[in-house]
Amino acid sequence: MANRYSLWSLIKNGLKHHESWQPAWKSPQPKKNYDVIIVGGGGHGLATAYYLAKEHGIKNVAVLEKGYLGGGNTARNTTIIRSNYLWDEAAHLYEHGLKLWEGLSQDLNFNVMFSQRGVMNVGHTLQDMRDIERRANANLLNGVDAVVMTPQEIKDMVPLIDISHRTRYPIMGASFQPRGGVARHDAVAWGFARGASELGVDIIEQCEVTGLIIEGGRIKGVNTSRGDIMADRVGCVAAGNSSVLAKMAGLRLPLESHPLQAFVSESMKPCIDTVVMSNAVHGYVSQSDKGELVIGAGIDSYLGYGQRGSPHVIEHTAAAIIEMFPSFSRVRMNRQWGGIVDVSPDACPIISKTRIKGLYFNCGWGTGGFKATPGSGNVFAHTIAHDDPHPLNRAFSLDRFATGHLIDEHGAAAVAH
Amino acid sequence: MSGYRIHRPGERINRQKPLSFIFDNVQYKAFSGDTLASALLANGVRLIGRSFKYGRPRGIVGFGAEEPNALIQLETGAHTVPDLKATQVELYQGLLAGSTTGYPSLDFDLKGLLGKFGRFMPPGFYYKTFMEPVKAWPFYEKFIRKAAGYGRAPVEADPESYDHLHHHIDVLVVGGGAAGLWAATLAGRAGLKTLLVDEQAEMGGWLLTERRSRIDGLSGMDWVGQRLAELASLPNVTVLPRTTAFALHDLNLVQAVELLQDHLPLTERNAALPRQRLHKIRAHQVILASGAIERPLVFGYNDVPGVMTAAAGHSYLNRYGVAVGREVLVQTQNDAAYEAALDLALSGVKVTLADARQGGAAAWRQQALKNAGAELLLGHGIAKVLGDKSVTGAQLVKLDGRNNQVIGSGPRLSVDTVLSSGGLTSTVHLFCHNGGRPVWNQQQLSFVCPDEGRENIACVGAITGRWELSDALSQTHAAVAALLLGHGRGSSGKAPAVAHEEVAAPRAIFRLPDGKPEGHGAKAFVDYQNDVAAADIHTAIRENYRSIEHVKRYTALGFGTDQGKLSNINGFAIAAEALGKPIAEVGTTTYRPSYTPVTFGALAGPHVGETFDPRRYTAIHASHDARKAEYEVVGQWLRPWYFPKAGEDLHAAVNRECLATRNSVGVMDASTLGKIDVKGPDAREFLNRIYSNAWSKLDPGKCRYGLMLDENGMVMDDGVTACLADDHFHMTTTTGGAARVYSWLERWHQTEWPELKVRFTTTTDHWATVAVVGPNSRKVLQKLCTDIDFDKEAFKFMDGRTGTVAGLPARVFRISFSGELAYEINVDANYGRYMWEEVMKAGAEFDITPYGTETMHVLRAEKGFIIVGQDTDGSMSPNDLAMSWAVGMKKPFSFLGKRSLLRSHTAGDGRKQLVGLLPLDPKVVLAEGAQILSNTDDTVPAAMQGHVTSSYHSAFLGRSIAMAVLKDGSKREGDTVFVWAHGKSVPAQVVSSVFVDKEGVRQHA
Amino acid sequence: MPKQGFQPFMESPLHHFKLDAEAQPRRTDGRIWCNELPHLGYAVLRGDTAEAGFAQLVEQVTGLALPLKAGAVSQGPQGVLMWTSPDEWLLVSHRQRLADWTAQLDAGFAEHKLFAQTVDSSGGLTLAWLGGTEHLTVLRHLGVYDFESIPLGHMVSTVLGKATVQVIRLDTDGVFVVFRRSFADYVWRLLRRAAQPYGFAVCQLEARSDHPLFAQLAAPRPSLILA
Amino acid sequence: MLVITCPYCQEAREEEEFSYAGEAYIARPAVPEEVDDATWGDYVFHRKNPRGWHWEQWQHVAGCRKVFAVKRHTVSYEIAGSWTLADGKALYLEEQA
Ligand SMILES: Cc1cc2nc3c(=O)[nH]c(=O)nc-3n(C[C@H](O)[C@H](O)[C@H](O)COP(=O)(O)OP(=O)(O)OC[C@H]3O[C@@H](n4cnc5c(N)ncnc54)[C@H](O)[C@@H]3O)c2cc1C
Ligand SMILES: NC(=O)c1ccc[n+]([C@@H]2O[C@H](COP(=O)([O-])OP(=O)(O)OC[C@H]3O[C@@H](n4cnc5c(N)ncnc54)[C@H](O)[C@@H]3O)[C@@H](O)[C@H]2O)c1
Ligand SMILES: Cc1cc2nc3c(=O)[nH]c(=O)nc-3n(C[C@H](O)[C@H](O)[C@H](O)COP(=O)(O)O)c2cc1C
Ligand SMILES: [Zn+2]
Repeated sequence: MANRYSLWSLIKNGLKHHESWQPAWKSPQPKKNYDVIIVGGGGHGLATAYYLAKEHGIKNVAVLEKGYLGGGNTARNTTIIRSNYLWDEAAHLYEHGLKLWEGLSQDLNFNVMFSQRGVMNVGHTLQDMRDIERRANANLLNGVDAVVMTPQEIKDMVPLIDISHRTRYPIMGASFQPRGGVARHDAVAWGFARGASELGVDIIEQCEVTGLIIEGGRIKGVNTSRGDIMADRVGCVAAGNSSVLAKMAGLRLPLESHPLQAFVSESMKPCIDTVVMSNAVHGYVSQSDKGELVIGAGIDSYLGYGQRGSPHVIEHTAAAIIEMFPSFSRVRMNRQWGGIVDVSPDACPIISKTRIKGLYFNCGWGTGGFKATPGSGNVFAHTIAHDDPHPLNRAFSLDRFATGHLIDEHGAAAVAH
Repeated sequence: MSGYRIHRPGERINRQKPLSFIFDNVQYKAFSGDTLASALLANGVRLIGRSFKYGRPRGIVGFGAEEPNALIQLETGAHTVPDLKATQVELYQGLLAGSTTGYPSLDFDLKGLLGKFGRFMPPGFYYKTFMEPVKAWPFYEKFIRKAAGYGRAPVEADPESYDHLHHHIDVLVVGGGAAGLWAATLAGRAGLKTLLVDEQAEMGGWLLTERRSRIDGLSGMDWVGQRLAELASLPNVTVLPRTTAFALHDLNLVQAVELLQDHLPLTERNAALPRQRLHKIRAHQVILASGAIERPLVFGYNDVPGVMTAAAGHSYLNRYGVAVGREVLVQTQNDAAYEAALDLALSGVKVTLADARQGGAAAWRQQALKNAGAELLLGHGIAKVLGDKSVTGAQLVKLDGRNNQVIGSGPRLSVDTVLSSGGLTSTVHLFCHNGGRPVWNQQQLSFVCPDEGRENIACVGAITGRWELSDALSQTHAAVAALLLGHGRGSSGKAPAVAHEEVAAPRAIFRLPDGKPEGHGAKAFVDYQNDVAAADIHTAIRENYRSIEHVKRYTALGFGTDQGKLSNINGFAIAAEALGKPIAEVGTTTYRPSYTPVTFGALAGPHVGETFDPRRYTAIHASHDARKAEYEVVGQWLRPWYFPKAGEDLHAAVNRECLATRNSVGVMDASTLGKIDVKGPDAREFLNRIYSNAWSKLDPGKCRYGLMLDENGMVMDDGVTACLADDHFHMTTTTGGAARVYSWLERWHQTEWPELKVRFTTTTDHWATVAVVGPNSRKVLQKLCTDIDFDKEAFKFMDGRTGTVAGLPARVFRISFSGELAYEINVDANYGRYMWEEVMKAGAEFDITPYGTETMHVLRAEKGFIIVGQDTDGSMSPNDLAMSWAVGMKKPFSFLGKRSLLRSHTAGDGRKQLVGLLPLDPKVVLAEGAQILSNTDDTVPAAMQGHVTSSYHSAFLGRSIAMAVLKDGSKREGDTVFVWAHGKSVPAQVVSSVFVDKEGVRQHA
Repeated sequence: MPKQGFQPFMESPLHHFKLDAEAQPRRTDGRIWCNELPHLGYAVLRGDTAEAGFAQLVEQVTGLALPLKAGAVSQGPQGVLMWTSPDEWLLVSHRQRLADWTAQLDAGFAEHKLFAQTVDSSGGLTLAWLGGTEHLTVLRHLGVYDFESIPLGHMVSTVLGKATVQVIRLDTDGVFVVFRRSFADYVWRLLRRAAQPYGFAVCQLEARSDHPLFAQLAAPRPSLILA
Repeated sequence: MLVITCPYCQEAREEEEFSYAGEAYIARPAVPEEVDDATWGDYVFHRKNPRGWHWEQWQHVAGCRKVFAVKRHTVSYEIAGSWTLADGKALYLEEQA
């Protein structure tokens, strides 16, 4: 790598007043023709391009991003990473992603600050505990780490949590995935962009795809705000905007785009060392390396492409956090924001070919796709390169909505993450 | 020690009310009316914190919401609050505060030592290192985390309360400066329901600081007094100080938080009152008068304690009677800072003013300053500040008049304080919260709100870039008059008269040059809180983080608890320069709530503790309490889980309850089941469509179990529905599904089949339901009821009757969720507990035993009955549950979910089906949630066959039983499978899921 | 205290707060005064206003004109009839009278073959009165609706916290809040919490023969109703 | 937070009184057994999900419990109007034509 990062590079550049750093990624003018176009410069799109170049030798690739790189949901998620999904297909897909996370900083030579501080899902009812047991056992048999914890063990790990019976929904236990954790969201996009760019991928920002050029049932290219760009394979990785792209191809997707909100507190000294999530009281929280509590809300009920939601959703989330952490009542919210999540009927992604030859979609990650970023890009690259799904994403094709072979993760994913 | 008290006419502190407070274990004196910041400065305290990245000494920079450095911890124990800005903390007697940074001490900080290597910590340095060796990251991270963060989270539950208040008003005015006060006056006079909020303890805004202007011939604060008196006299106007509008949402919904008691000593707070109140204001019209905030200039070592904004120095002097130094250098590029310099000079402070402009301010200002004894250096800028923990001097350079360049060296001044002013930045935040965009104004050098505002949002005063009071007020008057006209109301009065003063244009300079390439000279800070220096922005752009959002995210510019109130414009300007683009094209980052941080407590308001979520109780609850029930949370309900007798645990109690019920009679409160009255000539047809089974032939007086599917063909609810009359049904649903089903019925009826004449009314709360279960249940009922024939032929299983039980009108259904002879008695819930107690009395001779949900679960599992949500998970079709008998595939109308059952996968093989399991060792109770394997030697990833959904010890059978879903389960009866949980596997045999009374003799008894 | 023995006793949804023990004569101070009107009769009335004879029958039986406008309330000394939806009304009266009415109504509906019905909800609902100068402010603490805008003689169906309630405003003295039995504990706690800054007191409620709702508290106390 | 006018209560009310009830005027196949799996799947799962104007249903759960149609913009959240399902359908069909 021309511009390798290390402690030595920091010292060397420091001595040169940081004037010799190279661009992390290049911003070339778009070419007329590419082998593959990836629409959407979020984490998933960039990862797809990176693995196309790295693992499939397809380097004549463009990533087209309508705004700034990583400015979609990648910029606005609560960064929870875990693979403890219930159903085999989902567990294997997310575990594939988690394994990639485990070597990602080194692979990309970009520290994405993947922090395996563990993810805890607390249960408040007998049924929650049954579900926790079921999921933990399924995880263990799928090779995914899982522990079931008692309230006292929870308290030992998260001293500020209230396990008393004063609360409306007393905590009965939790599942815990030690290998889960959080990462620095922006760094993931930048790291993949840098890696892909290094391998020859063209990363083109401020380039909105406004139409898909289709002839005789085959994709030929795309219309963009910067002119037409041709390619006979196009992968759409546009998260909340996937339905808009599908419409350009005359397709409908089983997706609804909803606002999903999050907020952060002011920065504080370390006070929780893991990720705590609760389905029943509907809130989740972790603390970033910078010290702010990162808190996610539930989705707003209505469709929304506005990157903003309704304030009562945030108020409810604050109440949920206080229900679990009564002392956080005096902590303050510094900033709130929203994203657009593409929710699928079974809370599982769609990684699929379409009836238009050469047109692929990777979407439907909804409230929980950040954790899949490397895994998703990896299998999607395979799907595009071979025009055939990777074994890990075969079950996530569009045809499941016709056959009825849904992979219903709703139970395991009732709150957004 | 630099700051000191100095008497100022019109100061806002009360010298008659001295106070004392403690900061970092030292006691200091102050006055009522001080903020913590003014009091610290008055006591000469400068070093307040250490910077985020480099641990550099930091002091107070601002005087209000904009403060980036002085983040303190207030109070201790349960009352502690992290990260308050000292500039916004009103002082009270006995206040206890401390710094939040500095390890081991504020004075000697380890990070400060590390920070000396700051040149090796460019923006994003952590992305570039700490990668090797892989295993060391957790170790590095621990230090990174420790080094970050300001205050400490409280560890005790919050002892104070919060509430919400909703407003529906005509006009909300945000900001009580000159512009806001005048806007509120006009709206109030026009008779509009008006609310004026200001974050500060006192109204007046900049007039609290500025003393020279005369408005309508009055001094600024006299005019403010006049306004407040008038507003107080108008019944349609409410004025709320200490109230920050922190978010503006769609359709003018503004959230504002009022600090009701934070300014009071802890001992004087009224426990009956909330600490803070969240106002949720729907205003037809919002008038934003949130003013402007002065930004500093960016120059070398501009972060040494003692460097502040000119507006801060000015405010401390005039509002709090605190001179921030004895020898003060004021650096400016505009006229306004001359006012600060002038007032300081007039107060006896030695003042030097350096103006980046060659020509300086309007002539009259220069003259006034000179007359006051100050020294004036035109065409000068600070190259760097001298001093370490406090300013000791400054090195100046001569500036080129046009280009941002150094043309010669300047004097080295010995001063103890540096004030700087880079012009004003309009407070546009709320305007932009839901999509509004500020516009760059090159004359005023600020992003401002457009004069025309937005739909139903008017912008007045400094928020529009009107820096001169006369302009601000005349613009306010015109804008509000136009708005009132739009409401069909005239405005009364003329615009307040303020003399217009001549002003020289400010210079478009943000970063003062020091003659060296960026990055080579002294660090010049843009964002103090996140230690973002001017060079960092250049580095980011060099690395292709060119979008302003990338600059923000890569450097953390504006990411702090001040949200870049001082730093953003400077950062954008420096980025613009590095990009070679005009600032207007670079644009701003996105403004988001909160304007200033707001407590989670205020957001949650009353929805915490016992009112976090409704606790729903049945009418019989007091009886359960009296019998010492343990409760289970089911949805929002509290249901008795089991009724332990002295010394019993769950299992002992449940065994006893089960046996009592199977052998004699038990009683359960079933009131939480959803109940819906379904009536109309088309009720039957409707039920046919909504349930999977058939309803056409159910006679009045009969009950039937029904399954409800979603359109995906999966079971979503179940329950027994009784036919009361040909057109009238009493439907029951699961406890948790009641609201969903009720809505489901309404939606299908209204959207899809409005032609069907049927209506639904929820009666869940109306009926209290007592289930009397067991072989002796008939006898109990017979004792209580004379007008219903309980003979087994007259009142059969799945029959329903209305009659009188214990003297009360009742609906009695002979239905059974246990496989026993059983009746459910429904009475008006006001009589629910009476009925329960009558049943208990009548059953006493049979040792009638109350039981809870756990026993209910065991009894129904013994009989193989499912519980939706426990044995199903949204992926089970009726066939999967071995309940195809409840699917009327031949019904004429294609009921909900039917078509989905025919899809290739749903109808195919290999699905999981409900079965019974008997552990080979009858003493072993399988774990619920255990997974099922076909072989013991399966390796990971193992081929899971299904899982255990329900599992109990059956006291009646004297062994364990379980229900499970198993791949192709219906074909595997007799197989042995291995039930796996947490590494241990237990063999079990696949059996039918009916364990007790397969023939149904008991329930038909 | 509930009477034991053979006499059936009734318990209203708020009985566990033992409000009677706390109740005091109402004073005119700044406080919020509140109490439950227990054991009233409630029926949901459903019907189609387009069907000839429906409105007439209702008025004939109850003496209350069927309100046709959203939120309108018909009042008489025998009770109130409120619009809650275009085909739905809530009838509140003395329990015994309500039982008589609904029996007559249902018989009438059957006789005239009307697509109409009554559903007894007496066990499922309760009603609290909330008075004092700041009584609307208390509601403003809890609900999003613009309570001050409710015209006298109207009601609104809305939310307080997470509970659906109906707020009936007949005069400026106070409001009546109708809520479901299983949410009663929650609603009462919320009201008490919101009223706390103003002072909260439970007042004795007396039957007032001229009042559409207070009149319903009059003797005979609800006795056994045989339907 | 949205403000929605209920055509039955004839008043603008806050979002908290309503529950969102999905895309409006999705046609259920008249004879489901006669359509293929793909068509049925399309009806059950696939949605327009437009970025722009959207015809959707809301139920006034805390009020009159009626379901009605709303035409709302999914980016600006502006509401063009709300109608009873029947009234809205005529407009909707006119627009689609
Ligand atoms: C508040 C919130 C919290 C979340 N929390 C978590 C969490 O804790 N854990 C987790 O795993 N997931 C979480 N998620 C979900 C996660 O963020 C997403 O699933 C994931 O980031 C999706 O990544 P992406 O790269 O597909 O999408 P994005 O990052 O949204 O990228 C899509 C890109 O496509 C671009 N685009 C769209 N249309 C066009 C077009 N026509 N032309 C060109 N470009 C286009 C967009 O601008 C965007 O940059 C959360 C989401 C939100 C909103
Ligand atoms: N030199 C300076 O530093 C300075 C600063 C501000 C205003 N001024 C001048 O003062 C004159 C009057 O200006 P104005 O009335 O437009 O502004 P102002 O600054 O005097 O008043 C604005 C008020 O709004 C309050 N505020 C801001 N955001 C708020 C929020 N979100 N919620 C509640 N309160 C909030 C502020 O605390 C302040 O009291 C103008 O001439 C202006 O140029 C000068
Ligand atoms: C994990 C995470 C942590 C964040 N922490 C902060 C923070 O400490 N300070 C801050 O101002 N914003 C923080 N943000 C929010 C961003 O500033 C921003 O609001 C978000 O990325 C959405 O972008 P937008 O507001 O520009 O639309 C954080 C965002 C994420 C996803
Ligand atoms: Zn309505």
